[in-house]
Amino acid sequence: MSSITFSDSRWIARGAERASFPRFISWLVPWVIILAVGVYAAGLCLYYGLNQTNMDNRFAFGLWIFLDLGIIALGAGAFFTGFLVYILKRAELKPILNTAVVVGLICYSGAVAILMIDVGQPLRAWFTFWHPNTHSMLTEVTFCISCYLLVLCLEYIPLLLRNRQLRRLPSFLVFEHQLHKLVPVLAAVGTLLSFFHQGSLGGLYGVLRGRPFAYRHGFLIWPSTFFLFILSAIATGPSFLMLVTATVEKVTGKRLVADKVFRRLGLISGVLLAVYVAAKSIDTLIWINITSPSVGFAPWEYYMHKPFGLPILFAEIVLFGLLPAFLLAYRRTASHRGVLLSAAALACCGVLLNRFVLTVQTLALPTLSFDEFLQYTPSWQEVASFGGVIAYGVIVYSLSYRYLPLFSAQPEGGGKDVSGH
Amino acid sequence: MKVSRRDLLVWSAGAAAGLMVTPVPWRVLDDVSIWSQNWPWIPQPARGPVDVKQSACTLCPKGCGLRVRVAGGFLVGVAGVASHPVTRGALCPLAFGAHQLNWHPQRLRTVLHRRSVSTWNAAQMAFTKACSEGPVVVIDGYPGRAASQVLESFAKNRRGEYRVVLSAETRALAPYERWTGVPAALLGYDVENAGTIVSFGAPLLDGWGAPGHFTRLWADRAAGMNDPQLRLIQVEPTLSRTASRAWQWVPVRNGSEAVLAAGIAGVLLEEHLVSARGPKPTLSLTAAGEQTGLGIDAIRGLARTIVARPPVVAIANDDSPEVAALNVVLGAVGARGGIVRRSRENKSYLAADTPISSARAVVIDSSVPWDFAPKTDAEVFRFAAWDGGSGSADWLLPAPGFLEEATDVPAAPELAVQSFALAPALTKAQHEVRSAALFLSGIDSALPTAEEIIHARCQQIFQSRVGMLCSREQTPVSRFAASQKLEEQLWAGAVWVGEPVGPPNLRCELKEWPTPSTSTRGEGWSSSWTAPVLPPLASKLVEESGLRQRAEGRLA
Amino acid sequence: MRRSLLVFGLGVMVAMLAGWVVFPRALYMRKPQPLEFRHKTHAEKSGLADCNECHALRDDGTFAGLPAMEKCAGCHAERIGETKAEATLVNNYIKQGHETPWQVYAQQPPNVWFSHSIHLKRAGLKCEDCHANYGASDQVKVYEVNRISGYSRDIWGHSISRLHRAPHDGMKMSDCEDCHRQHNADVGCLGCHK
Amino acid sequence: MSARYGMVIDLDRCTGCGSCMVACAAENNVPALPQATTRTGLTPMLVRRVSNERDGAERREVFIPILCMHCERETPCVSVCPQQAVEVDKATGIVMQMPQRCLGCRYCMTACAYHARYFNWRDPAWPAGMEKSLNPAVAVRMRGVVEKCNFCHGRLHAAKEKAAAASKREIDPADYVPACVEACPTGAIRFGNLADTGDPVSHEARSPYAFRLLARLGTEPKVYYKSKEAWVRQLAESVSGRETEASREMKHV
Repeated sequence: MSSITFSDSRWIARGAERASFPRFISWLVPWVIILAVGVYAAGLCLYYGLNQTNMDNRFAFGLWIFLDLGIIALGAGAFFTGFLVYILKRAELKPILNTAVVVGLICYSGAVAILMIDVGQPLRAWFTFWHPNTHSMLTEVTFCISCYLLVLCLEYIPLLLRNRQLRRLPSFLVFEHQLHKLVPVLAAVGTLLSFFHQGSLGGLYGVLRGRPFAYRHGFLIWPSTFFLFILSAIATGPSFLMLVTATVEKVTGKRLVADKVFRRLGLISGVLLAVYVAAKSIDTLIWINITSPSVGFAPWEYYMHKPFGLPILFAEIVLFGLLPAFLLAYRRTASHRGVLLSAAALACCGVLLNRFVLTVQTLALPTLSFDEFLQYTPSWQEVASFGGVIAYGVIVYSLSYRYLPLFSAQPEGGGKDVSGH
Repeated sequence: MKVSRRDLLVWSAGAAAGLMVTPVPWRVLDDVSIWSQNWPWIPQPARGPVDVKQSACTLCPKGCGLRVRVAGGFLVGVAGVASHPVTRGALCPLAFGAHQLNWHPQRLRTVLHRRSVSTWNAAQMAFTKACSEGPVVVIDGYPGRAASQVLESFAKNRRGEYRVVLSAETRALAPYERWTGVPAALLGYDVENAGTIVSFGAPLLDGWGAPGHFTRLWADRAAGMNDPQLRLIQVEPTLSRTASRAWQWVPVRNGSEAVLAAGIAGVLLEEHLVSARGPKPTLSLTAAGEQTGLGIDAIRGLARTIVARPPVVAIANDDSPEVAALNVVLGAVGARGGIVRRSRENKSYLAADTPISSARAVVIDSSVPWDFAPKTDAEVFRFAAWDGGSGSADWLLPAPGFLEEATDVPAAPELAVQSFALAPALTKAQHEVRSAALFLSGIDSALPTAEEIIHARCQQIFQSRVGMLCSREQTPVSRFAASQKLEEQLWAGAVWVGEPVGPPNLRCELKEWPTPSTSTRGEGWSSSWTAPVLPPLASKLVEESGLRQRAEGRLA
Repeated sequence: MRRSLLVFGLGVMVAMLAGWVVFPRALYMRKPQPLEFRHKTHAEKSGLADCNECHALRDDGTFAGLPAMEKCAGCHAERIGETKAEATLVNNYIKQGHETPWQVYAQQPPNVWFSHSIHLKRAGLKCEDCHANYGASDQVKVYEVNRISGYSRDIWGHSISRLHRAPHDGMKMSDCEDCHRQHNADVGCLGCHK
Repeated sequence: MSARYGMVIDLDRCTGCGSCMVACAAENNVPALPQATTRTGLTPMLVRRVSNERDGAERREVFIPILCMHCERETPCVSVCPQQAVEVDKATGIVMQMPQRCLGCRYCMTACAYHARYFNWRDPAWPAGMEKSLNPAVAVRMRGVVEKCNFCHGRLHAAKEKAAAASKREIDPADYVPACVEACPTGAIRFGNLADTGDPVSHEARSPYAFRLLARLGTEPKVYYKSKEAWVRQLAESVSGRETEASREMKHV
């Protein structure tokens, strides 16, 4: 054990070359600090209550809910890649599968952590499981997210067990192989769960009859936002994976994934994004012309308050929708790595903007004719815990990258055989 | 045999698995959330029976009827008395939080001498000493009570002065005292019979007179009606609560209310819109139209509207001779629906804000508005239940708080008839308190006690055989067999209401129009009644809703 | 492999022991009652057989709960009998004018509103239906308080698993609900919560 | 048998004194915290001051008491609560908020169009000794839960108990009057059973001058307002439904 303090080479996959241990530590330090501050801020909120935030009775949801919706949308790459690889048998995407799992795990665990701070009475949060209200979208979200988090852990374990040291324990190896047989099943289950909670996260707002800006008619029991959220999530998930991988490549200065994988991801992302934009546009038209007027709200009302003017709607649909969709799908543009990545970035911004609008603008807008338009700026505690989650993500990913064979396609020591195929 | 690390791992795995099928995790989870529902640091109300008792509010000189919930000797809720002949179940917003006032952080709990802790004995000695050196001035904020009589006779016995801080409503009646000779404290407005009320800045719907007296009248006869039986015209520079709800709002330039009164009077006389002969204002109509910013036609129109529905009465916010003169022109003085005399007795008061000369001691009763500070070099003994912070008194003496002492309740300042009620004490102070009256009778044993005086009042009412005793049902005083019964019913919350004084009610002599008055409230303290502190729940009206603003001891 | 199974099983055993035997004892703290009180004696000797004699309803329908001191003083103004409890009652409480600080077994938390009048007069329940036949007991039973939640043990009931409980064992919300469901008397949350 | 309690608030009679707000807070043991602001305060009953946006003698103002509207149909806050801390009581139609069940996710607050729900941002506290003045009929809530108007359920309890003590099935309507109704000095707030056509309140609710805020959302609120002034009745609509400077200029855009 003590050897770790000098070098952790025993833990790194054979042959895979990694930065020196001190260098790695120096990379971690700033993130650890951010995480520490975040944990402190979260502690304040848990100990003194939510008066530590700048939320109020009108702005009952704030930065944190936006964060939850955002990272869960971006984490969608996890289940979607699993779905593509194991259900649709797209073997070429295998290389990024592990990354997908880690990213997914990070996003979902981060989201759940933030949710636990965000509720006023975390000690009673389990009531949702004991006295669930089956009509509530939030119940659906809670159940699915917690189950899916479990699935992700199960998917993460075999990866974890492939660490060089852990593999030394024979029973673990057995366990890992058993688990690995499970993975396709897990992927299937994960897909199902994810479809539902991505959707119900959208439903969360679509059902708000009292907030005509968010309220949508729907099919069956689900408002249209339910389906829009699924679409936008699976459309941007791959893009986010691309970004993550690219960033890792930048940081480590290594080629980890072949360009064709990138282009494939881009294509998927682009096509889906196009579909999403189409759906979103139709939905918007229906909402402007039917849904909103039917409850007595003329659509122009929503856009008469700066900064939430029509440009935002435009940006959402064209700048962050149509444009990246084209760039990602069109082979000429997609063949440029730079273009591809910036398009992916645009797509991710798009989904974030969409979540932002739905969480913040919905609450900022007046409903009663004598309400005022409200604004809210998060307190440092909110921002810090937000940063904490990001830092947590970076740290977990860095550790995983260093000690686990994330990119089985890598020409790294035993990469192939480790993957068990 | 040797235990390996692996064994430990397996063992704890087993233990963990086993624990899951024991109550431990589940009971802990359950009990912890139950704990979060009963956090020990969250105060919870006491268990036990709740009694409902009747009393009267003594926070200000309006004396609204109270229905108070009492649990374990503590006040736990306040409501109005629907059967109350004057307030008819209404209270001011502050009263609904008054039961918490006795626990207010600013509650005065010990005797303070120049802001440092002292004792009652020290205060008593200091006061006797000061009295021996020279005359004493006793200042009362709530005249007409039994306690007031104790204060007054003490001052008389010492050849001192008994002075009174009159409420804004009473001060607005001061001009008529000058012209009729009847004390302002015995005058009132016969609003019940008015057809049109022109308010010159008086907050008729916002704390003027007894809450619920005028507001309820307005709600029943004026609210929301296109052609109401009672026309409320509000003359005020800003859109106050009253102005916003009035039948008509007349936005005049700041401070030009008196001018408008003159202007209207001018039109009335010039166009012979009134039968009564009154003094002609010196001011020209053009000048009035200019200074008020309304213009001539508006004033003419206003004058015609006013007389369209008699009887008419003008109500000023404070001592304003012009508005009073307008009433003379309108013939509202001593007339039905106008300014009437409440009682035949004749009792006038020395206003508190005339400078005090050559007194050695000044006693200020706890009923005196906190922001009243007499200009004097005498030693000031200020009684107060709550410490309003600033204030120049040498001695601060803790007085009984809300419903901590029994007292009687005379008529509210604006009433057209006499009324009398009793306010029993419903709770005990948690520290040693003394009212000014008790303190003084401790020094001058010859003084009558408040109990004796109240007893005498009841006797007097019983013997007069005048008026009604109003509780759930109304009983003429003449029906009572014994004064005892009457007094019992009064202690139980019944209210005695007298009869209107028949004509000739008032005779008013006014030859020429009063010379334009400068602002009448010069003494540097606010005109309306102010409490030293507001109930904590007032924050609902101010900080938590923005409905009103805080202005020391008052709601603006 | 067999060895690990053995070790695993050992772990399970220990956990079971801790969870089912040690934990229930550790969870509750015993609090002594201030006095030795015999319902039986009062019922038989003093003709207070009817619960209402001491645990009465007030005129407004509210339940008085444990009798106030003056009720006891009615008979115990001076010592009757020679027991130590008698002495403490008379000297420490009645003479001093203090209420006896009883620990109330069936005490519900402040957020619960329970109307005895409704259950007695409208639903026609008997005291024993909820409080068992405690009125006939011959001594005060030990009062146990939950260290975490601060509730009396009678609320959860004495069976830690709540699986096969004696009748009247437990006064949790779920117990109220069961009874209400059986008599389809659904009252909603604020029907019973303050 | 099953009542539908509701209110009719005559805005023409309201002088905006705020007695209802204080009486409500006192009845329901709502704390007055020094740190509370207009955005973080607890005002289950809230009087808002609204003008017709005109100037000079033209200007009119009205005071609008806002409380939980106890929506009857598709009650937004009920369907969203993940753990059944909110429910519409079958017997009374009251929308009940259950603080001890609430986990403080505040989803119901985002669902309410009237902003009539309030979150306990901090633990309630009173100056030393003042806890003795709390109303025994209502439990104090703790930090981290949502609360709102329950139509003074403490008073409903008392009424039920009184009825039971007299072995009566139905409560006497005179025994069940919410604090704000009792407190209103002008009798502007009327409370009654909308399901009972004989009840004066249900009669008033059907008056041509009666209206409900944002009725077009289709949630059937049970709190009605009443005014003879047209511009006041227009306030019921959303901004676009109401003729204001803002709306006029926006329509030109």
